[in-house]
Amino acid sequence: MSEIFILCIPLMPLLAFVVNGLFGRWTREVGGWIAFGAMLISAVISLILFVSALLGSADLVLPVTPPPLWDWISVGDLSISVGLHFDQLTAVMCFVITFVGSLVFLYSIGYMHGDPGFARFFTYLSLFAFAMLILVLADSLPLLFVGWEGVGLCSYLLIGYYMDAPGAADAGKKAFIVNRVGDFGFLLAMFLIYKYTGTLQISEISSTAIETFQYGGAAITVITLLMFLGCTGKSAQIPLFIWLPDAMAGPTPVSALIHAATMVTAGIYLVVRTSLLFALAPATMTTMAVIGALTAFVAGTIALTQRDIKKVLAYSTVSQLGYMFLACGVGAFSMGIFHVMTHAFFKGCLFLGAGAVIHSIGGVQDLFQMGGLRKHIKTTWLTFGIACLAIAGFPLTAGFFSKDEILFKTFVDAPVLRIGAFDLNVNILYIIGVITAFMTAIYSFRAFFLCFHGESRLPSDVRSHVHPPGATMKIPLVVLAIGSLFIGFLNVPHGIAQTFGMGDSGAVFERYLGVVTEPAAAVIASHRTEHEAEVEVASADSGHAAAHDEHVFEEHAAEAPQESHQETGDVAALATAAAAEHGAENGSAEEHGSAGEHHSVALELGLAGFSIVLALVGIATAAFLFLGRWPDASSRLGDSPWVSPLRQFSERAWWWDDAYNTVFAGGTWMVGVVAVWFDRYLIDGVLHGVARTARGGAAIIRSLQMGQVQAYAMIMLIGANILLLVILIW
Amino acid sequence: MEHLIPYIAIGMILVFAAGFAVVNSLLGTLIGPTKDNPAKRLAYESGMVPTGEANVRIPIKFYMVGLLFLIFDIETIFLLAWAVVFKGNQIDFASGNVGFTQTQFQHYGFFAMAVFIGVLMLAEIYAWKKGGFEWS
Amino acid sequence: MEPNSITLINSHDLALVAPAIVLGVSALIVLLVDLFSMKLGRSVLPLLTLGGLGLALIVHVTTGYRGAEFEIAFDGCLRFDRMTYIAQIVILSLTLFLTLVSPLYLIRRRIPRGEYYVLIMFAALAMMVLSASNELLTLFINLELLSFCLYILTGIEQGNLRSTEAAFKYFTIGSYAAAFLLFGMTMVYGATGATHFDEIRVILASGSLGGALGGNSLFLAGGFALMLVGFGFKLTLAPFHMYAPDVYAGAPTPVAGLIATGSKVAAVTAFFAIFELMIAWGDLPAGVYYALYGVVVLSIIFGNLGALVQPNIKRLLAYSGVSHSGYFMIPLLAVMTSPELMDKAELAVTYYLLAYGVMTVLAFGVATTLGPEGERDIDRYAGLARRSPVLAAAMALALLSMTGVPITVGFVGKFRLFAVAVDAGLYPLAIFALLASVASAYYYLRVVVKMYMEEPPAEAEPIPLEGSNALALLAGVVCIFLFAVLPALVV
Amino acid sequence: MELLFQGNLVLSAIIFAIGAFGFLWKRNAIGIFLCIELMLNACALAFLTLSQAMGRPEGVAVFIFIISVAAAEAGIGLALFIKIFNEKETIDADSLSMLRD
Repeated sequence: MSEIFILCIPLMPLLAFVVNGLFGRWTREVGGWIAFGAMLISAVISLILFVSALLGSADLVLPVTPPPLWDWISVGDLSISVGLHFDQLTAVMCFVITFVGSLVFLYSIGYMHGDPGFARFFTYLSLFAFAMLILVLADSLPLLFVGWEGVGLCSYLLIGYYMDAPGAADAGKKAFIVNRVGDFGFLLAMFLIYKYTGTLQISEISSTAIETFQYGGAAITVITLLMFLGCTGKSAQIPLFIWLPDAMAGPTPVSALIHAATMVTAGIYLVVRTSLLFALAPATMTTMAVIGALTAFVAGTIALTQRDIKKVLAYSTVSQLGYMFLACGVGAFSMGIFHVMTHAFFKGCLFLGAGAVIHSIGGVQDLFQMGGLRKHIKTTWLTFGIACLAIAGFPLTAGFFSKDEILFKTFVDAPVLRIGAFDLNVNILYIIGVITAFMTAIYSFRAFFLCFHGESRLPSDVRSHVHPPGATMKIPLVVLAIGSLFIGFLNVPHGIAQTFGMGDSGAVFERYLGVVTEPAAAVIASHRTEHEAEVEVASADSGHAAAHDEHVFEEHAAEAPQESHQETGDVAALATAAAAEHGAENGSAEEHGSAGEHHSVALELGLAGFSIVLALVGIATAAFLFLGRWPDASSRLGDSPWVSPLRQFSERAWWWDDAYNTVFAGGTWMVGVVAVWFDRYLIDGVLHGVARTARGGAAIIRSLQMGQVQAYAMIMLIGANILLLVILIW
Repeated sequence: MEHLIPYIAIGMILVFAAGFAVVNSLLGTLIGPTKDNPAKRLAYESGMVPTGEANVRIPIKFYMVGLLFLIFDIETIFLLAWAVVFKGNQIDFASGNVGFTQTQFQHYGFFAMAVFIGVLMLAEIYAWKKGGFEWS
Repeated sequence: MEPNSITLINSHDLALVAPAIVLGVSALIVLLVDLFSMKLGRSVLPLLTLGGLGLALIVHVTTGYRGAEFEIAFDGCLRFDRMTYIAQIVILSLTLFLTLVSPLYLIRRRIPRGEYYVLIMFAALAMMVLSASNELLTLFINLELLSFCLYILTGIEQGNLRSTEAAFKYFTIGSYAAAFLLFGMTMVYGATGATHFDEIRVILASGSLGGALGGNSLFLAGGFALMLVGFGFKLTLAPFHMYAPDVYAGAPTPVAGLIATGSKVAAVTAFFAIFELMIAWGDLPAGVYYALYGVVVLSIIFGNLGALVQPNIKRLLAYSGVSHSGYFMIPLLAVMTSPELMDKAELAVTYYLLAYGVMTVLAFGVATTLGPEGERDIDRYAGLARRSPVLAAAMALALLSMTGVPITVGFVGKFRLFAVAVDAGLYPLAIFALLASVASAYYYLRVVVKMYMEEPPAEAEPIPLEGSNALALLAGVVCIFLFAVLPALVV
Repeated sequence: MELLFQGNLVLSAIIFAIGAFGFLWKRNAIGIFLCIELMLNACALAFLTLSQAMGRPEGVAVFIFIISVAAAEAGIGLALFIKIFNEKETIDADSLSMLRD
């Protein structure tokens, strides 16, 4: 029975797509309701399935795999069928996609009201939902890739939706092409996986992976790095994150659904779906963690100085995606997905709120032209504020639970980074994560205060015409805000749960998703403890450098006088013992648990407290900078480049710029500038360099095309002679 | 070397022809008087004064006819090859190596050539209807 | 040949070439109708052509190849296998498609319709037989028949200098390349003493070349090289592709479509037979592999770079065809390194024949339907989505398929081509081809962006769509999806 | 015979080369076309020679077809040149370079 329901989930948006695509000319505004209705049905089904999966209902035995629909590609021993696979991970993703999706659809009915391309918009949106659901439901990599490219295509179509907007078409194209670079990695990884395992069914890959690939071997490292390249494209990580901020040219509901809640998380989904492969490649895991942390940090600094409210949110999304990859990189796959879920709620709410703001003030997106909107749009103010609290990690909101847990896992499990010969013993990833968390609080509340508080800096003609959003726009905001407040309780960390008398009822989500991530976690755990023990041994036996090879390790284990109790060779026992010893030596953490099962409550509480303090300080900083009354700074107007277009506004608008120049003159501001510079000149520069080379080549090729027959014949003859020479000489 | 015997005659003719031409022109230049005058340099020494350029443009009509001639002419090469084997006299029908009789072979040959000629006829009709044979 | 196996003609052979006979007869009928009928008859011509092509297709599907490994006809001159069978269906369908979209174009451009349809059918006939050729002479004659039809079709437009120039270029370069091909055949004949592929294959496999030139294997290798040059022309492989952009740009659009698709499909099939000969030869010089490798890489580079900044849509499609030809050859390289992949490579190439044919012909079909506007600069496509959503959608789909976006035939096709390369361990080539196809998104998307995200020119009006054109385009669109979702329908 | 065989092949190769290079140098369309004919006929000669040398009949058949193909090619070529001349008043190959990048 559940199989039919599962088939219905992607089928409903497809139906809406077909109806709107074929009859869009006649359905018009009704088309939006059709699309919403279809999405709502999917959402209800997904919600029921998710909840029953979460509660472990006996009626639902996961994973559910409906019989394959048909054979898609079958050549020789390669046989790919179109089949779906529904397990705990899929249930979460389906729930997020359909739930947030239906809210965004509802919101769009109000937002897009009166737009000439109304039906077209909902056609694309339904197609997107379908492709995204295929992506998460696919049971084979090629089918997943179909969804993967499908969402990219829809994203491209929707970014370029406003034909008249300057740069919309370019932004769309940029997004598509950058994503193609990522797809290249994904495709190549797929070919290699097929080459090594002989199958492309995800379940079969996972079941054969451990026998096929050697832990840390070159093959698996290359495969996972290529897959990760695909993920950096889709999920906007360094070095391919440049498309996402530009993608904000699309309509705001699109930004909320595609560029915040769902599509950009496809990369994390892929990593978690193939987590076993990643677990087998420690080098990739480290790369992923480092890239994730760096992206989180860089995007966070850029978000601090952006003026466009959607750009702030876009960079914030990039930053939060970085957290998710950081989580995956340190082996906390379920926490990555949990952050996907909470992020979908609060970032969706932020984007929709920003959309409501933009909608109500007639298209203004510049934060410096807003201010004081609290009085006009109360609901939006409230929901936006709640979402800001969530993203900043205010205690007991969704963001607090997910981000704090990621930071905790990073603190405990972060890989030791090696630079050259020596290890970085400082947990640099955790430090970066914490700094980013602090910045998150600042930039989100900066946007919040600039937008809703203080004096109104709106143009006078707009100020009198602020129209609050309608019911279709308010309901999604409220629902998402409620979600942002409470969804975090799905995964109360153990320590907190125990402290507050909830016993073992904490970490519900982690246990729920554990079924999917278990194999990967097991691999990581066994090898991590092995490695730690090995390091111990190596340090004990000071004559030897750190040994990597298992055999070497065993020799050392036998030799080392302190480790005499490990002669059994049982890796597990060895691991635990070594871990315990390691923990004791460190002193700071009493038990350095491998799978994070028995960590210290005190440590967890301490870190949580630290996070809370950081969030509060961040909010306070934002309030101090952007909420307070500052002396008139008109004398310092002079040199800022954006003065002239803002001249018609009141003098008070200027000291935001001043604040920047004084407060951020030092570190952060510089970092932000450097990051923007990096983005603009280095990344774009590389791209442009490639483009220039290509254009140069094209010019040469075109100059060969002189139009004269004999020139062509000459080239042919030369070619023929070279061909003959090559063949005859070789 | 005996394969070359048939070619000896050809070789002799070649040598003889070349020798004849060379000897005669040599004789002419050696024996004849060499008095040069402008009239001798004209294209025609018959007294007609040439007019216009040497590169006379041949009207397109000539090309058209030439083309049609070329194409239809070349098809006779197939007729020739066909005619040589048409009767089937070279084939040993009695040996049992072939799955047909001489009559069948001839009928088949006739039919095949009829198709060939028929298609050629159509082409000719086409050229005719399109005015390819009209001189104007 | 065994004794008793000599027969004059039999129903088995005739059944296999029945579609070609149907095509030939209907071409002659069209010719006569055009000659002897007055005004009334002219409008019947397309219908007659469609009827002939349709009948040939029906005959082909019903009486043709019956799923055996292969069938031989006419004393081994023709060989029908799975690849030929599908290539012939593709050829007939492509011709049918182009016939459907061209009537209005012909009237607008004042192209003599009788000759046009007759030549189109003869070209289709030549392609059909070419793709089944199993003997050097048969291959050469049909290649030349095909070329002649296309030469005339290219220059069929009266008083259009571009068309005439294109025909001139096509004719001279084509004949030049044909001479190379023929000279290559000479060497192969001289080395092996046979013209039937089946015989040649046996001789090559035996290791002792029996011919007058058999003493020195360089002649055979050189022969294959020169044949590669000749086919390089037909397949627009770099550096033998130079004529393609000019010819496509000058030729009437449906003719350019036929040159780009049908003739390439037939030539790939024929070349595959030659290729099977090559790899049957145990002492094949390694140079052949490197030469082919170089040609493939060069084609992909030239095709993609040439298309990068190309303002003319037909030239863009020509360059894109060059890179696709490069992709076509990738499985052949894979087979050369690991012969056990032969079956897979054949399937991949066969599928790509269909994929390439469908998506390219669809693009040309849209350009034909647009008429004079469709064959110039890409700028003319600005805002096409507003003027004619159907045309824009079809064009966008064709281009996205060429880019290799999933659920289009282009994706499945490239996927299978590259999978063979990876299977054979040709990682650098696979990576290079993948990168190139990633980069190709840039110039294909340029057109899509123009159509969907820019305003149409001020004076532009909505474009009416003829019934037959709409039907053909719809069929093309359906094919792009259908064969991507259910590739099992093909192979 | 051996001498004749090798000589003929060398001759055909030379003729082919003359055609192939002549194609590049000739400016007049008819000249270009003649070079193509040279190349084709070189092939025909080689086929005949090989056929004789090996005592196999295929070469002769190929020869006949090459002749007729060459004739057909001549037909098309000349018709095309007439068309070019009618439209352009010249058949200089260099003047036909309107289609280019």
